[in-house]
Amino acid sequence: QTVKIGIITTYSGPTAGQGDQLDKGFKLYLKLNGNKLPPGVKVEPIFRDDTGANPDAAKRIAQELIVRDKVQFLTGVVWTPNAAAIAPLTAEAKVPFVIANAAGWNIPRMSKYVARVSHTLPQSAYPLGKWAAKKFKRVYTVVSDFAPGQEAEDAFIKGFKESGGEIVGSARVPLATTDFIPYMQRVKDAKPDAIFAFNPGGKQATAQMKAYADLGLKKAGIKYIGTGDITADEELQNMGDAALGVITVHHYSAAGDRPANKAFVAAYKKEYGEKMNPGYMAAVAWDAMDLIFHCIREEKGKMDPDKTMEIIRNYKNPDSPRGPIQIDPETRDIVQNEYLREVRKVDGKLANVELEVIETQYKDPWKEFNKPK
Amino acid sequence: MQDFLSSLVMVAFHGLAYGMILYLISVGLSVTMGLMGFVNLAHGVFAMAGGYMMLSAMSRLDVPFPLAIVIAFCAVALASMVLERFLYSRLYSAGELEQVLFTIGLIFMSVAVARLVYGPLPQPVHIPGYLKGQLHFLGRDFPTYRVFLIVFSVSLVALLWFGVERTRWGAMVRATVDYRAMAQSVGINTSRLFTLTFALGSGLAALGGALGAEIIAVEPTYPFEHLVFFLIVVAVGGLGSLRGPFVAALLIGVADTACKYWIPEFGAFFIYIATIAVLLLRPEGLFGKAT
Amino acid sequence: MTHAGGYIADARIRAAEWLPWVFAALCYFAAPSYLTLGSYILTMIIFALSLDLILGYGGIITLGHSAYFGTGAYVAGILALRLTGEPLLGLLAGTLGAGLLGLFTGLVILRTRGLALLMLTLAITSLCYEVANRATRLTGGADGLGGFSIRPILGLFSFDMFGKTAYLYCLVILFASWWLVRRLVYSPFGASLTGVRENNVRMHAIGAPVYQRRVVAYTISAALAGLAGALLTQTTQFVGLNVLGFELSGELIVMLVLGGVGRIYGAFVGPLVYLVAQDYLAKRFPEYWYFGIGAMLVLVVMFARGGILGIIDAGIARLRRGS
Amino acid sequence: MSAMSELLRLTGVCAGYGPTVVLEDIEFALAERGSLAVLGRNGVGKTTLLATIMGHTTLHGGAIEFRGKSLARVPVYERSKLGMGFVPQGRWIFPSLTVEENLTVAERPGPWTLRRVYDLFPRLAERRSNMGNQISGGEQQMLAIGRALMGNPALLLMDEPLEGLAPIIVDAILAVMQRLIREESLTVVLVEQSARLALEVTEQAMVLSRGQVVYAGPSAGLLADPERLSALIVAQ
Amino acid sequence: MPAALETRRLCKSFGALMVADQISFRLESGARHALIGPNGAGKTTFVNMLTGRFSPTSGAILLGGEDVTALGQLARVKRGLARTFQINTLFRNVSVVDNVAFAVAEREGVARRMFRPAGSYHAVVDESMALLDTLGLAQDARAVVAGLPYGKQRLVEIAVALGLRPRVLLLDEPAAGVPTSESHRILDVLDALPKDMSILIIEHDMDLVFRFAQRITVLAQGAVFLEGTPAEIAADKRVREVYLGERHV
Ligand SMILES: Nc1ncnc2c1ncn2[C@@H]1O[C@H](COP(=O)(O)OP(=O)(O)OP(=O)(O)O)[C@@H](O)[C@H]1O
Ligand SMILES: Nc1ncnc2c1ncn2[C@@H]1O[C@H](COP(=O)(O)OP(=O)(O)OP(=O)(O)O)[C@@H](O)[C@H]1O
Ligand SMILES: [Mg+2]
Ligand SMILES: [Mg+2]
Repeated sequence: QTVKIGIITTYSGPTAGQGDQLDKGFKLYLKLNGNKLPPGVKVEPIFRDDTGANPDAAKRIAQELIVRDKVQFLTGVVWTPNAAAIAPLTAEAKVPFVIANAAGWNIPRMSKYVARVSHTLPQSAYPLGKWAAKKFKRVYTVVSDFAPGQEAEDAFIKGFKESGGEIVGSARVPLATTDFIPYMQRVKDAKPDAIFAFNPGGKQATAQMKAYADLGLKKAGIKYIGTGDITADEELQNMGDAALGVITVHHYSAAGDRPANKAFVAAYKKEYGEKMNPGYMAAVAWDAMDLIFHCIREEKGKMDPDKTMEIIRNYKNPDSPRGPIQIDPETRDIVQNEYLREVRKVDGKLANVELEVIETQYKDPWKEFNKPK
Repeated sequence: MQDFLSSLVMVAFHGLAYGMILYLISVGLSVTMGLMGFVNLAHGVFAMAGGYMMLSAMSRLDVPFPLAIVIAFCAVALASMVLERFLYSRLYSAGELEQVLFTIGLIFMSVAVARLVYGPLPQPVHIPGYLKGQLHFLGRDFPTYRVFLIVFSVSLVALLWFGVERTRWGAMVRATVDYRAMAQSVGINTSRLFTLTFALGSGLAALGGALGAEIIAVEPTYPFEHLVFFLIVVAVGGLGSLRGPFVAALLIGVADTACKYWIPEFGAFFIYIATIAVLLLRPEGLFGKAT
Repeated sequence: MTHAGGYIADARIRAAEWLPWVFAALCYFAAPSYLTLGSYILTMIIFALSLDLILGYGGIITLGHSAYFGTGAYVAGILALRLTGEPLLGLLAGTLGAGLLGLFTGLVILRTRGLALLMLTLAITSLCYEVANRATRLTGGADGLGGFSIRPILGLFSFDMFGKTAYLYCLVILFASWWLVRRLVYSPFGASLTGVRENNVRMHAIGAPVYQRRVVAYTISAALAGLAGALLTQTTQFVGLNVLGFELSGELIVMLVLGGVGRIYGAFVGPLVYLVAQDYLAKRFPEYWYFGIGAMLVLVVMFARGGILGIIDAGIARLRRGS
Repeated sequence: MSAMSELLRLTGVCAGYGPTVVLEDIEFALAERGSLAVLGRNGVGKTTLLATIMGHTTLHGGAIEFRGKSLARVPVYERSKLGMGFVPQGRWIFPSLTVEENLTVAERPGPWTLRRVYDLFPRLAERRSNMGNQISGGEQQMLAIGRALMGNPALLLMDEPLEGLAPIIVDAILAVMQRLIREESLTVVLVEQSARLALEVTEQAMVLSRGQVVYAGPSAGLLADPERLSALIVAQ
Repeated sequence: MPAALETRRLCKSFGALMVADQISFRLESGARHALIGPNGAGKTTFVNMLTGRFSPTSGAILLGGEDVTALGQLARVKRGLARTFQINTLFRNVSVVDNVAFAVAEREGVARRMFRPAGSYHAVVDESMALLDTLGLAQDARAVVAGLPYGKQRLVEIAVALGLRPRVLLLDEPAAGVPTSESHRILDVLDALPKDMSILIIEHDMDLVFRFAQRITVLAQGAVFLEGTPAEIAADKRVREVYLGERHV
């Protein structure tokens, strides 16, 4: 009995770094747990490259995986538009689709066969907004100008304003920007108490952090806060000391001191090198694969899509690297803890140290606000 | 008013610094594409190589920053000579479409190689302590590294101007592009001239890639991602001129910064609208020669 | 086998020209699980044909043809989402929309040539991209535009998951496009495009309205690109921002030049070879397939001028000389 | 003709473009201070002959010697440095260089300087900062000749250098040419459409037909026998 | 009767350089007129203004009595004005017959047609072939222009202009690059042109000029220096000084 898993991530193009995180998480899981299956059941992963935010390619690949390779699972997908293009297909073909990143809040609604183990942006930005209102009066928001940025901005502002904060300005930065200086200068001139940032991580995160430092915003007493993307673990070491003291809310940190996470990080470093830190996407990919394996074990390798979805809807893992997680049976979206973190030095290296659990077993708030009529 | 003035100063400064980075990286392209007439879309490959060379030299060999820059320049210039001899030189007489195909092929290959060697993530840059922090003058803070970039680029443009535009060398390259056979007939060793010129262009790209690494992250897809900007600088500046790209980079840098600062909603549109406007009014670019 | 028009060219369809169609039909039966890739290739062939018209015959180098492809794609998508999922209407709307954009932009930019024109096309695409990114309400922005369905073609053939209908649909549209482009190339208009490409100064001197010819050609080409875009929307039932990206334009040029420029069938061979190679390599080496594609391009340029068809020509010529 | 003063010798030269052979078995020798007129109808290979001496074509057989040294492996630019100057048919003025740059780019030390070229062609001095393609056809021709002179050649290869020039300029150039041959030991190979003109100013003449030499001998002989001349040239 | 072509006080300068200085000139209909003058006198520039390639700084151009100064090249061609170029300006990678057919097709207004194959416009093809035949180029009709010897290319240059069936033909050094022994071919061609076609020829080949022209205008430094019959020009001392030199004509 062989169960085929179609894995679609981004291996080439400017966002290959993010696909790489997913890839590493998947492969690590497969390497360590690939044999923990009922006797006679094997798993065959098929890795495919969608080259970035390229929905038609993603859809084509998914279609081929379904039609030609006859996969029983689809997973991966960094990009929301790619996931959105694939989702209708999964309904038609009845192939469970476990999203390991694409965070557009609306995706799971598109098909009954979609479940998501990653996150949505409101899930971290909204509680951060509520928290920030307790600490700061005036906040400036700077987000990347694409859908996730807009979602993060909306959610943060909603949370922040509801709790009495004042937004002194908002800027949206084109996605291709390498130089954040003009935007950060604007922030500096507005003299807010804090700046809320969202960017797609990677070099954008570093560039914004550098601009924050170079312009002396920190010296001017402007606090830097945001979703976990701005201090993603895989990129954090590139940012230098400028990042110290940055506050973020997110569902995963490589510095988390849960035993499950320690084991995960240790395994990751062993596999990919001492210098490598798993980012949140690697952790999610790990969980996604765990979920799939869970299903395979439950069904003993004889996969039935509807049964699989049933299992997925009731999936709970008290011991994921990011703490306890579960799938919300109603929305098929993730329920997880959100942590308040601060960048500090641990053993001479920068780390997102978890300060507190800001929300426990937290659902995506946005679906609550936008309930289908 | 005070506020406005001080933001004016900051916009001018940051715009200048940003423009200088654009210039540093693009000036090499105005040598290979502008002077030599080779549609070298793979220009970014040499810039990327320069960045990687510098970073490797610093992190693996513990070479100090200035030396690492020199190494990057020399290594890339040398490597590009080999490439020129074996590959590029065969395509001077080919059509521009063939050159496009070839250089895109080169980009593809180099992207894969860079990924294999350095992985998909951007490389961390550690500039030396004396270039970190801020310089304080005019009652304002100016990031030291950007001040350094400005000074460096201005010296470079002066050097290039006297070294290239004012000597017979530039004329010889242009003559070779016009009529290669005739250029040889007046005693120009065209293949050696082109090899050296190409090496200079690539070396300059490497210099730009290395010095700009702090601001424009070095990663495998670098040659693709910034191509549009290099092309814009060269086209707006005007082919065949070395001052053109300088002025163009400067204008683009300052105007782009100003636009992002004052009307951030249009941040993404500005550069394209400006390009369209300039090229409609002056198709040959700001400093290009009308033909 | 070049297809240059002109007044002494033989415009009759040669036997070999039926080969692609036979091949395409064979593929339908021989490789049923590759039909989605097949549809995509057919779509890109239409797109490449549209580029060949202005690049190969008109001598206009553009890095911005995706502006029209993308416009066609979005028009078809928005139409399907808001008004009707009728496919032929969608194709028509996409074609017209892109043609109009082609006309307006062409009127503005075609007064220039060379690098300036290249950069103008590039800037226009980038602008369109940013506009689409911003106009979230209409286009869905970076999340893409989905959630629409396309009605059965002529009310008879509905799109299936295996891509059978889509493949045949694309094939029929490609056939129509090919026929059109071929007529155009061999027509006096096509000949005069050659004249514009060959010698602009002389063309003016014989009283040809050069600018007007270029605009007309550009508009037709843009409309054809829009048709391809609309086709992509309908066969994938989703539109992403990447259809407007300059990367797509670049890839298109690569495909066309790889096949061979200014010879109609270069637009067939190029996308086929490029996309099949990409599909194969990306499967084998998801991280490094770029290298293989790059090496292929470099080798083709090194060993022949005129792309793959140029190599074939050279080979045939050698055989003839040998015998 | 002593071997000492021999400047150029072609023996059994076959040459052409790529695989196609245009010239067959060309033989001639030219002494220092010599002058040779090359005549023939359109397309017989006159241009190809000059291009072959300069090194622009593919040499399929035979030998070219310059000052007794074989040129077989000498690249074009070295030939220029050895003392060969070239005025190509069609002028090949560098359009992206100014008039003055067109001259200086070819400059090599010797009696010919920018000054002297400007003295010879005052029009060029007036147009010194025009681009190469912004001057009249005749001015381009002057520039092509001036450019060749700037290299201070010992052997001047001129392919229809008088085309498009006003008669008075033609006279001036021919006079200068003859003076140079006499006084500065220049050697000239001249391709010229007007056979009479060419024969008047040269010592030797050669008539080509379909890539082969059909006449080689003193110019005066042909000049005196117009009948024979037209028979030679028209014969194809 | 209005002149076929006339200019009134035509001026043109490139920057500080005055290339046309108040040129008032008449080309009578059916005339065989030559324009000569030193290199750089402004002859080509004058032709370029007549055809509309350059616009004059001031002055007026009249074609058959109609002021065409403000019209573009296209409109002037439509009114029967055609030219050849001093330096070959042909469709080099195209067959000889296509070179001519492009012009014929433009004249006939078929060049914008998009559906029928070009080859099916037999009138265009036949006319082009016939034209080539009269110029002795019939054998080369299918050859690509770039492969022809220069002299033949000069003839193609003329053929393309004739393909427009002009009423006024401007020839810029048609014999340049053609051996003297063969320039009679060009002369024959010109002689055979319809008598009502008005022709202005620029040439430095004095044999040709004096055999062909009925009137000659001498241009020097952008201004009309002298105009007269060939005999008058040949006899004029100043013309010898600035242009002809001591050559016998
Ligand atoms: N680049 C080339 N490639 C191939 N064949 C050529 C090339 N140039 C010229 N030929 C051919 O070589 C032959 C000789 O041409 P060449 O130009 O030497 O003649 P020519 O005597 O100089 O004629 P003209 O009087 O027209 O200048 C001609 O048949 C011509 O078609
Ligand atoms: N684009 C230009 N810019 C500046 N000067 C120019 C330009 N074109 C031509 N000239 C100058 O204008 C003058 C007239 O040129 P034109 O070509 O009309 O001369 P011409 O009488 O045809 O000479 P020729 O007999 O040599 O062909 C020349 O001196 C030339 O240098
Ligand atoms: Mg010749
Ligand atoms: Mg002239």
